[in-house]
Amino acid sequence: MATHAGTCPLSQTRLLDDSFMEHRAQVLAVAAFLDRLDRSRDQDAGGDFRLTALREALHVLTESEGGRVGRVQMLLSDRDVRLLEERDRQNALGASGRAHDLQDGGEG
Amino acid sequence: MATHAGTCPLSQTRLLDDSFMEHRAQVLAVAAFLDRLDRSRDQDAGGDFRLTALREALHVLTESEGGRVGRVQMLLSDRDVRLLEERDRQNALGASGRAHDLQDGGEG
Amino acid sequence: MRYIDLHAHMISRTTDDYHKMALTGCVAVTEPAFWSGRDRLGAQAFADYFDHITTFEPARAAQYGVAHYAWLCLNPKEGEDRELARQVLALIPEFLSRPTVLGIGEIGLNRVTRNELATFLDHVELALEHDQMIHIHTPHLEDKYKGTRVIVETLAKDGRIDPARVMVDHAEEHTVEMILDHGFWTGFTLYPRTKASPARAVDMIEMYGPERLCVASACDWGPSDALAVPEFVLEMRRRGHDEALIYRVVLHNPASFLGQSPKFVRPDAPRERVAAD
Amino acid sequence: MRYIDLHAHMISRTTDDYHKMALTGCVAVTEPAFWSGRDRLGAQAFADYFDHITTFEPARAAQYGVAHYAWLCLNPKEGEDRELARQVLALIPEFLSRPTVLGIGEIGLNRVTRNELATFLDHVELALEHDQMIHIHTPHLEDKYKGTRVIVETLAKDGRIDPARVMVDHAEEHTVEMILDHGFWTGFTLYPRTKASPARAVDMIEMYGPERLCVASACDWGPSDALAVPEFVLEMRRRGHDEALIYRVVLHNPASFLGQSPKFVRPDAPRERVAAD
Repeated sequence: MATHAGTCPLSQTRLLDDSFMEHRAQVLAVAAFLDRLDRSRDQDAGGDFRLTALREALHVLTESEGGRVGRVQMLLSDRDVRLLEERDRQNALGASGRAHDLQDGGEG
Repeated sequence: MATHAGTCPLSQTRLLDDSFMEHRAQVLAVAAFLDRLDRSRDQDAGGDFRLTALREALHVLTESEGGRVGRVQMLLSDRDVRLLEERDRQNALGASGRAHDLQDGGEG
Repeated sequence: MRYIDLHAHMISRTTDDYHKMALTGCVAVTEPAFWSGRDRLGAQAFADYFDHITTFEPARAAQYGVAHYAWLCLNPKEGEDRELARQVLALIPEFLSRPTVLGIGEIGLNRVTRNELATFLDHVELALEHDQMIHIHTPHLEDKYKGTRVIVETLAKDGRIDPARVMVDHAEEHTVEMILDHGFWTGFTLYPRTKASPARAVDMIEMYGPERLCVASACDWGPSDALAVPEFVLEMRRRGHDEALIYRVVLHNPASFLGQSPKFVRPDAPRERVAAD
Repeated sequence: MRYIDLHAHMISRTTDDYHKMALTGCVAVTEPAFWSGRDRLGAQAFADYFDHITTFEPARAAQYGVAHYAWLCLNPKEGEDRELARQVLALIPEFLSRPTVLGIGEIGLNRVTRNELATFLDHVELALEHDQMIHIHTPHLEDKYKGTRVIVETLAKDGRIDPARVMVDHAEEHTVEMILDHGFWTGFTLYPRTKASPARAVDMIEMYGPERLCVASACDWGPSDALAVPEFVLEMRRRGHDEALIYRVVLHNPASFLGQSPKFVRPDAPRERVAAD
């Protein structure tokens, strides 16, 4: 199920020895962020596409199939490759509302 | 379902505006770590309790109930409160093999 | 914002760190005795350490207008060695009278063994005998939950202990409630990767309020940040909390706890204390 | 380890950063033209910017033994304004002959609009007319996938473009394959939070090999790290990769790409090049 199997020279145990603490802290940080959103006085982001994308991305982390980063990246991408007629804003936001309507339809 | 509801003064939208990018990057980092473990030449950590605990913790991130940090912390804890007769090693490792045998049995 | 860093292993830090701490508003640090990174060779090494953190460090800190205080003990990482513990416990009393020593600490548990608990209890007896405040280290990571429970339940059963004179440090989400519920002061250490982050410490203050809660850097020779308390202040401001609440957590609270020692000179004026309470 | 930082907005950084880059082994930086944080007031501001990064920056870098080169363009964030683009495109040619200018860049797309693509294509024409190399910015975050596809597919259709003279930068896991498959050079920018981390860049080198891959800091006025390339080197060593592979990615590869400009003085001796190939 691994993509590019065998391409990391370190053993799994060594990877855990070196990096488990760092990723443990990241998981706690994300858990705290989700709890914080729950505790927010203004529950105004129910339909926020960033939150939707984040929750979908967290599901990818529970999947056993390799290539998770690529799947998370695509969940956080606008997959509609058509040009915008006019610029709506200057900055990217980290996730796309458009992608969820089109799914992979824009890829053709 | 939120625990301590309403205790965060910022709105959800503001929390996303301020911190979405940071947590997006953490999710990508964890995804990359899982992929890296898959790609490792030595697949020697199948039964490693750290990896088991990490995978369980990632499931907590997909739960809708609040109090996720506390649950992740307990997954990453030795819940057997009995004293060790002798010290086995000096350093903590970030997760416990003992906890999984006992589940909450040690809490009484 | 003026602040107190209640837990900083300055022996492991450079003078530049004192400088930056002073620039960011630090008015006082307290340095609990802890592990050097490997086990010390014997009792004399502990005496030398106690001497260092009660002479050289206060002088180094004073150059930047930072007050420096110390807590003394044989630390939990070395507490397994009962014979060494007896020797070190015997030499602590002569240091307790030094002008910057606030109490016994950071005592506690590491891997939560029988010997560690015995050494911990010996230190508690010493503190009671000499009417000293206590600063407690709770174990790291997977050992934190059980170690905190053992410590809190053991002390709570002892009627001689005034929990208002005990700081239980390194609290996290799964231990903060049991510490507060028993009436102890509770510390969050803002230590990257293995303890609480500034964001998570703010979360816990939002959830439990500021009563008996303090934050500290726990900076030492490992990956840590001497400016973690100002980072916490910045995070509190980003999170929309008012200055009075921030002041309470980073200055008033630690000053109130530490001020129980007659040796501690409170950096907050009496008028400020009334306003913060 | 000597290295080249192929993408660094030094106009936004302090001289201390040049100093630290030199101490960590940096021998050359290349500075693509980019956005200042808000839109510039007009064409003259661009001329002033081009002058700055071809006079003041090379001189500042030289104080630390770091060679400084530049790429010129109207950046993608301002590419929506077609009239401004025409004015800026008209003044670029007079700067192309300056001794440290390597080509046109970082051109590309931002929100992936019709006007941005038109401005991008105008820059490509300018590069072809003047036989210049091209450095390409791919969009950030949710716009990266579609923007990279539009850029790569547009250029691949144009028979006049030699992909070996084009660097497509800011690649991530979901865009690296399509860039490599079309024969372009591919860059990973090690920029906290919004681009690739050192660890993820190492992952991609493990998966795709070092051929036509480079890394850079993309340090600018935002949260970024002028020492990101040495951080990458450290991560490569931790991951068990040998020095020859690291050398290849941080020095030989960028030198091979940049060395296609006669103005670029390769910091690697010919003998080293043979060894690395």
